[in-house]
Amino acid sequence: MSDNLIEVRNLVKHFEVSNSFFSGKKNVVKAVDGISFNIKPGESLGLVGQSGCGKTTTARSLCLLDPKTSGSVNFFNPEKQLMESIDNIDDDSLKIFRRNIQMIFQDPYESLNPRWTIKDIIKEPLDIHNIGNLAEREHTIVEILRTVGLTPPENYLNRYPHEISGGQRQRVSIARTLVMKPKFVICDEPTSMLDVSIRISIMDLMLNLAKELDVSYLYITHDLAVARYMCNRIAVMFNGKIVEIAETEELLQNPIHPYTKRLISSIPIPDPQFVRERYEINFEGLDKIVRDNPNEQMVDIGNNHFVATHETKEYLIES
Amino acid sequence: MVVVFFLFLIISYLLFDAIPGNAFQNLLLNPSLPPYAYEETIALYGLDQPLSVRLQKYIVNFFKGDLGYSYIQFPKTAIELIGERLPRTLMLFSVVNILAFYTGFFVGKVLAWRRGSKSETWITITSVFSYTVFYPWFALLMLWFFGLKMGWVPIGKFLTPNKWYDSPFDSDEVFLEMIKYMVIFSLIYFVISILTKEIESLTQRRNIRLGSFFGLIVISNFYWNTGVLSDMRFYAGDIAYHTILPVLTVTVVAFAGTALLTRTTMMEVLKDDYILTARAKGLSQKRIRDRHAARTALLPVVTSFIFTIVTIIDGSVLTETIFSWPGMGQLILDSVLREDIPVAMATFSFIGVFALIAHFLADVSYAFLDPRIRIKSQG
Amino acid sequence: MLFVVFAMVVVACGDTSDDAADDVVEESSDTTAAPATTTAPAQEESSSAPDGVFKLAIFQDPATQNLFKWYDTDTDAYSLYQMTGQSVSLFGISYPNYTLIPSMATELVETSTDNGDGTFSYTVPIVEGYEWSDGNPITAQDWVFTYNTAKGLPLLGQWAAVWPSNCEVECVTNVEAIDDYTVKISFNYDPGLTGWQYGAAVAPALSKAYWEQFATSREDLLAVSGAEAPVASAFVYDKIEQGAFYTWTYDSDTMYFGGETTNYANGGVAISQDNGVAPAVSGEFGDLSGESFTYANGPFVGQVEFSIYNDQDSAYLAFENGDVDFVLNPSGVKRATYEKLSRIPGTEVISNFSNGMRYMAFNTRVFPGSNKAYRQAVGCIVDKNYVINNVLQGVAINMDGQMPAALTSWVAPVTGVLNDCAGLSAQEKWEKSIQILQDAGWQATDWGSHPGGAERAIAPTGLKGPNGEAMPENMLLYAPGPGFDPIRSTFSLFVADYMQQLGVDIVARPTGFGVIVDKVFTAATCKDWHVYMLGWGLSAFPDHPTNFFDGANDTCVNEGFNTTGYNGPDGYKNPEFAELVSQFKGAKSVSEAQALSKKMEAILFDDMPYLVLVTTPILEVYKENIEFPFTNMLDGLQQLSGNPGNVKVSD
Amino acid sequence: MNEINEKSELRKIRIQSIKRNFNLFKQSKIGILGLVIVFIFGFLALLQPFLFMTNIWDEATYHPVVGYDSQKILATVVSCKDIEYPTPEYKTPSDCPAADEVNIVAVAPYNPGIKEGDVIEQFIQPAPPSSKHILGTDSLGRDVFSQLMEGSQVAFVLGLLSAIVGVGISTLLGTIAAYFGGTVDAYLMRQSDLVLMLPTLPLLFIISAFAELKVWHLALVLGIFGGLGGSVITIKSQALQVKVKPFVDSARITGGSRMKILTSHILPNVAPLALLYMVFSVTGAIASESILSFLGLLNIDMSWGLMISVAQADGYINQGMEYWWLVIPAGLAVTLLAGGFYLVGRGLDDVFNPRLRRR
Amino acid sequence: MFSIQGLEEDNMSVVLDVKNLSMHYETLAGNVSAVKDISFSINSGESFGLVGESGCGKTSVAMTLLQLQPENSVITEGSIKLEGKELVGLSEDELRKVRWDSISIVFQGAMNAWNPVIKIGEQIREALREHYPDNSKQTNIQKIQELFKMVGLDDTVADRYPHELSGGMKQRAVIALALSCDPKIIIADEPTTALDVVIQDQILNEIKKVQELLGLSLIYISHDIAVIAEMTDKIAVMYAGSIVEMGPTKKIFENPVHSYTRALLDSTPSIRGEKKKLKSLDGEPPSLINKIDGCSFAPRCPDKETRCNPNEHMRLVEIATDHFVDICSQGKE
Repeated sequence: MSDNLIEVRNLVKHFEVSNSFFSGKKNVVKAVDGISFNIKPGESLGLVGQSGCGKTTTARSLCLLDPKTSGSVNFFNPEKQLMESIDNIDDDSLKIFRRNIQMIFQDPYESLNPRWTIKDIIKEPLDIHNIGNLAEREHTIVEILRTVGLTPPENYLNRYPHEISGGQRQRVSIARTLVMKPKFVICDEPTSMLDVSIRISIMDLMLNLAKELDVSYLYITHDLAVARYMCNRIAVMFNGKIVEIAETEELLQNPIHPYTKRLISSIPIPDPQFVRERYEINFEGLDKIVRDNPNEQMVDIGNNHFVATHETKEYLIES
Repeated sequence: MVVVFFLFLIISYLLFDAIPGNAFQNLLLNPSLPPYAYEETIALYGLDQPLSVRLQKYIVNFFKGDLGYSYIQFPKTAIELIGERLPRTLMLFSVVNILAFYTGFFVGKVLAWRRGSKSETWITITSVFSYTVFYPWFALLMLWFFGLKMGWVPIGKFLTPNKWYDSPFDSDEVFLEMIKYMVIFSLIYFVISILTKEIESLTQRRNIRLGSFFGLIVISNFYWNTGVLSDMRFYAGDIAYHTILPVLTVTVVAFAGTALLTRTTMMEVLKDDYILTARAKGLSQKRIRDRHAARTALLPVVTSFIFTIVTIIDGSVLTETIFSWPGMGQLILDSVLREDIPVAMATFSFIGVFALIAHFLADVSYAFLDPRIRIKSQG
Repeated sequence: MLFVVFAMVVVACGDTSDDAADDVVEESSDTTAAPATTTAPAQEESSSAPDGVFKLAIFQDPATQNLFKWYDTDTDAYSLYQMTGQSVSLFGISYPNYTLIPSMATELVETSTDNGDGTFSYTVPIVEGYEWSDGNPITAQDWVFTYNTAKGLPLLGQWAAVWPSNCEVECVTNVEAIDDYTVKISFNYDPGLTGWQYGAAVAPALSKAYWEQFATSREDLLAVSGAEAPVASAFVYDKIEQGAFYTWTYDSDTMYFGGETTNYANGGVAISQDNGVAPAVSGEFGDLSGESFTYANGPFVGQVEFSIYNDQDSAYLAFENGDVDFVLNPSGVKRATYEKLSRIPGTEVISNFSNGMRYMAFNTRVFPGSNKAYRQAVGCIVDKNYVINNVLQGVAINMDGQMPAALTSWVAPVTGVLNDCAGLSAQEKWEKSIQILQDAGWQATDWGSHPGGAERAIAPTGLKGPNGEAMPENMLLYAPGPGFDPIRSTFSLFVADYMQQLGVDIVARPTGFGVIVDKVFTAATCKDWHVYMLGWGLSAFPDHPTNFFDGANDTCVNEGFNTTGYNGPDGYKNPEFAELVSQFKGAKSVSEAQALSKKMEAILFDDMPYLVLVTTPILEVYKENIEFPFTNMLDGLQQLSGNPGNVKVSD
Repeated sequence: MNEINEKSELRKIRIQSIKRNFNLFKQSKIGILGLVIVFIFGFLALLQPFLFMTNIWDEATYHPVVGYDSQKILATVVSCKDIEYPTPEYKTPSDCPAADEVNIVAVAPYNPGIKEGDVIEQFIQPAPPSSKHILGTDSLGRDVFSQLMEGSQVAFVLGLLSAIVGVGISTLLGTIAAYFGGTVDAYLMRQSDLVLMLPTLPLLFIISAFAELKVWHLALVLGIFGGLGGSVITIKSQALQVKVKPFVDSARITGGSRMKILTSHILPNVAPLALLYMVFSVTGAIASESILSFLGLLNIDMSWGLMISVAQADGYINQGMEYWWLVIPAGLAVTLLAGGFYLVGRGLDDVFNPRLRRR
Repeated sequence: MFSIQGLEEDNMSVVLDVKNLSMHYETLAGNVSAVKDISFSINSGESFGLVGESGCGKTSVAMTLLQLQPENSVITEGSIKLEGKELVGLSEDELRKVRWDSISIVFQGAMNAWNPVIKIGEQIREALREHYPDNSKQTNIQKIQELFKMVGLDDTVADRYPHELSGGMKQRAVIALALSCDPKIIIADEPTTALDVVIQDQILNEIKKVQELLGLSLIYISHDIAVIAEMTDKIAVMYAGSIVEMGPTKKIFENPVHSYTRALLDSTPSIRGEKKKLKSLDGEPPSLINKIDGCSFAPRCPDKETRCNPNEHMRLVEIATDHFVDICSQGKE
């Protein structure tokens, strides 16, 4: 199994929400309810689902932004050449982990500190990890700006985020993310707030960089079309659980789980001639059955295609 | 909260204790008084004991409900003194605050609505200066101008002595009766407003409300003509006459805070999409302003207003002094300056409790006004 | 919403107020016409009760109407203003000339009896037939009761001064009634003017009949409101509206009604009173041969109204507006207001000297305050006249000795450095001061020089005391801030500057009044200060130097509990002076006391523990429709609480 | 070389951004008005030491506290009795005494034996405005204009110091509370509740009773109480908003230490609001000082409140407009400077708060 | 100026006719020309799509149609005729009568379209009251219930506050609100942008259903060409304030003529068909503050060399029946 870059087993994240204004009684919201997946080096996995299904929570738990409730996450420590758990990690390994995992956020307007220049923003990870001397850092920054297509870099170094456009900002975000050459990057809908014409260039950039720098992505999106463009494999998430996971084309051609089908059927097609098949499913019923079978296992139906096994046919409503 | 209050008590006591001198220092200034008289006096009041002992005793007694006797006005208790002063302060400042709130809210509303116009700029500047005006100076000028120069209003005090020579009532009774009346009146009007909420036609709704308001005024006329109130009416009128200038002065200063806050929140609200929706719906400007923008902007304004109510008593010190209106503010000032620790402590803890209640009220009113919180609280 | 309601109420009531006001006016005239119906059996003569209301403004809600309480811990002047009738005393003081006269005593008993056991007694006959307003006679029992109550409960505060009963020091050992109309008061020493005439003989006695029922404990006694207490004056309490106003109404049973008082220039007084209730009195006191002025005794008003204004400025605005006739202000009206009001039609103005002083005290316990030459040098260089006449122009009057100028017969001639330095130029004063220091053996590295004229002197450096004592650094001159008292504040700045020219490292530090008092009157900090400025209000009998400078009273020496008398903050000690003090206390006649006082003053002029600065005039204003029998007196009309008993009101 | 170039370029960028921001600020008329007011008083505050140092003003005459300028005239003593006006000499009661006359009641208490018709040497104190004293002198012969300038120094020192201290404290505590949350937050919030419970003005009375309270002591006290009170809550809520911004998350993922995140990410982004608060709290500090001085509770040498207090102590305040130079300039100064700061704050808020921006 | 031929012939069914509309915003930095010389018309029952990237002026067009543009905007020329009635220049009171009664709008971000402190039902009744002042309460409530049924909400929603509803429900309620006064035209301004795909699908469905049911005209504004493809009969592609191509949806998708239209189509990922390499467009949209001479798309045009005519002013020409294309991309021939 050590050919994986990251292994997630039964990741669970619960939130306590105080439900009453006066009493302070707390309710538990199971945002992520036991999900497992692996990512191999160079691979990108799409995590697809509706808003509120736990995609972002998964991402935040993975990169230690929020502590997970239970489950294990192992990552490949390139210096020790072995898989290491992120729990009880020692400081050195944590540093390596920090260096190798990064995240790109959705909103290009909020993800850069408005008070810092582009140079400072990109330099921050280098400063934190104390990589290279000052001149080297400078050099690295110029290089990475060029890599993400912000040329000439000198034009950007001393500018503030509000002085550049949304697409450029997202490029800066990518530059900041990649400046330490991480092995694994979590992308939380990085293009959903960009315009169509710019979106593709950012996605292309990310794809190219993945090849060039040998980066793996966990790509979070609700748009299967985007996921298809970006990912090798897609995991479909529903109410905190992964219900189906397969190679991209396999999943799109041969969806098994009703939720996957519903999801695919709702993607509009840029072709006025084409009339979509529409599915409607009983979300409440599906929700119930997912909740009632917390220990449901995924089964492999071949082609590296895993599906949650609960009996779901009855919740499918043909339309 | 109890812990906070407890700490509040301790801190206040320590502060009072740290003031140089004590309540009986004046005795030292009588050159023919033998020093033992002073020593005996402070010993009797326990002031010679170490601070820790006194503090402990005070706290224990406090939680037993015994706030102690006034040093200066011995043997009146601190609670008696507050009970005597409170209605007057309540009367004056409830009127001021309601008035200041409504004018402030209205002015703020108009300011935000007329954003960018010349009048907006000028009214804003005026409001800012009336907000920051050097209050005692301003109050004295008002007193001089309206009281002396124009002679429209009485100078100071809350009554005209010669009208009260034979009054069968204490002024406090009259104050209480007036407060009672105002509360009843507004409650009834409030209930009417709620009941008429369901009337679909807007003009009809307005007419009914207006009608019932005048109806209430007619009824109040009867009310003040019944039984003992018909005698009291005259005295209540005298007090009301004396409230005009202080109310006017404080309102001029106090409305601006609300106006400026309303202006800010309302400007924020005006950026919200539902204002656009409301315009798209074809609603009239006034209705959008009042029903949509102002209604939503009301939330933070009310909350902050409730917090400022706490400062009523606090801020009333100057007003009450200049307008010779002996209420809580003067009690605080006197007791602090003359180091009448039990009374000062009592007024401070009264304000503290009042602040706690206001915090609570602010939460409740926020929940009442903001359904987003209200539903949560029921759930 | 509520406001509208409120406005409507105002309007509604405004409509009806005219009728209602008429009603009240009628009612009130009824009440004033027959006030006695509730208080005493109606008497036909009372229908002749005078008309008119005398309206006074006071600045503070009286804390109590209970005189026992006032003497206990409430030292506030405003409270006393409206309680003066509650007590009687054996002797009284005749204003305006400050003469001692009998009050309840039939004669001025001025000789004591030696009882042989170390105690001395005065036996005083009391006028028979006078009654409290509740009809009970005023008898010797009232004195006995008052003294025993103060001693027995015990009452605190000022009772120790008016009826001293702590016999570890000088005290009144006993008050007994020989019969109903003779009271015998015994002391454990042979008291002079201080202890007797201006002490026990003017001490208050309250009605036993009324107060006895409450005198079970201090708490009970002080808890009594006092508004119902019988009085021995022309007025009884009528309406008390806490925080707003108090009224007195004419008491038909008044014991003072009509008659005449004649004050003679040489101090004699003739009084005749006969109101048909009390027995006729025709007293003649002292030497009655000089020039005289006579006034008729009141009361001439039916009602006295004390209105409470919490702010002086608004009180004077109300005065200007005609709401009140007289502002009862212990410090008088401010100068500018006085001048302004004087020009307003219908206003009368009066100015009098006040019985008080502002002074600067040296701490004579610590160097350099302990050095006489230093004090003298400071006294010499400070050009009070410049500060008073130029800077403070118009708000203060120079004062050198301890006695206010108005007490002419007490004022001692200025001697010592103050005399020597008077009228010198700034340069001469500086040179003289330096000379004083040099003569006393002070040393300096450089004595500096004076460039002459209005220039500042170049101060000496390295000043050292005669025994080589180093001058303390960073000394502070404590004085109230300009917001509390501009006079002292200004003086402190100038005095500090003069002292700096003498090479003293001192700055004026504006300090809270309470802070100064706390610092200089507390034994623990008695050596922590160098100079301060405060003021004294003085009593009718000018015995204050004995209190101020009696070395035996030093807080420091006795470390706290001081049983002998006043805590002298200055720490001044001089055996010669102490001897004079004890003689003064035993002095039985005014002339003897005055002679001693002048001797004491001479010592003080030389020793200079205090640098007396100024006194201020008391300015007062009243409405023209008010007529006072006399307005010329020390401390002004406020001394007599506005003299409501003799005031006339016309329309 | 490169370093220097970059620095100068950075500076240029800063200057540009300041310019741009100022251009934006210029939009707000009220903000500009406020700024003008603040600058005028700032100028006054600086002008006075300049005048003294260059000896244009002589300290003995113009010093705001111990300066003294005796202006004497020879005046005839007259009696301004309440007689029927107009009289041949005077039209209205306020014309008596005329410029070269003095009312006998004003001088008699200090000059026993004075008679009508005497000619005496009279000091004019307070003297009305003249070319020498453009705002006249006060009752102690001190130059009012100089006092006004001294007062603006006091107001600036007090206002700015207390604002800086207060906002410094509340920013620090607010961000700490927001960032650490949990017990730290709970403690800090209770603490600010506690401070909010203390009534401001009476508290200041108490504090002013302590020994030797100088202006900067008062500034510290006002700052500390202001800083511990309500603004902590506001700053905290702002910091909470910043805390959840993705760039903070980025820094955390990268492994930035708490201290670093707090100081380099959260604080700078809370700073604009803090600055705004600072401008507003200057207003409160100036008002507090003036009220304390006015009530005579503060023992300092000079301030605007004290100027009015002294005018009041001598009875000039309730004289309407007759002695306006003693009452109006100082009272207006307090109002204007406090209002000026407030207007600047409002202007900043209007222009830089995106929720309020008009365009 | 010129007018669009061919549409004027069947004037009877034209509900909305916009001619040569230009407007700009006055800002500190200068005037922002948000809409430049735009003309289009909509027939009754027709659905018209307005597609373009953010900042291209689509929303400004929508706002101008209702005369809801912000204070600092100025309509420099052009006319908007609603059933022959000119809207430009009407007073606020006259406009109030037109709004909602004739044209209603579904805004972007349904989350914010509701006043958070007023109940949903009350907010709809408010519009009814304004336009049908004589209705009884009962009538209004009934009407609301009908509307709710139509958009698939139950009656209880009327008594709830906005925050108690999910995003999808709120958007449905917004549609009900838009329908409440029986308008002729509904403008849907990116009604599904903030929603995820499944909800978007449902809402699109709902809008389509209602439009067909009531025979309304629909102006659908979106940046998502895929959604537009599904929703509309006719589209106009906007770039930098101008329409660059306009025509029946099918025609344009079959035969996109303008380079920008093609770029848009090429950059839209799809789950159908071959996974192909998408083409991106270099550069950023031009700032509208500066006056642009010639073709504003020229700097980004991928076919600059071959087809573009960069010096030509942008204006539409009809290249086939009902198919209008910006003249700049007509090549150099």
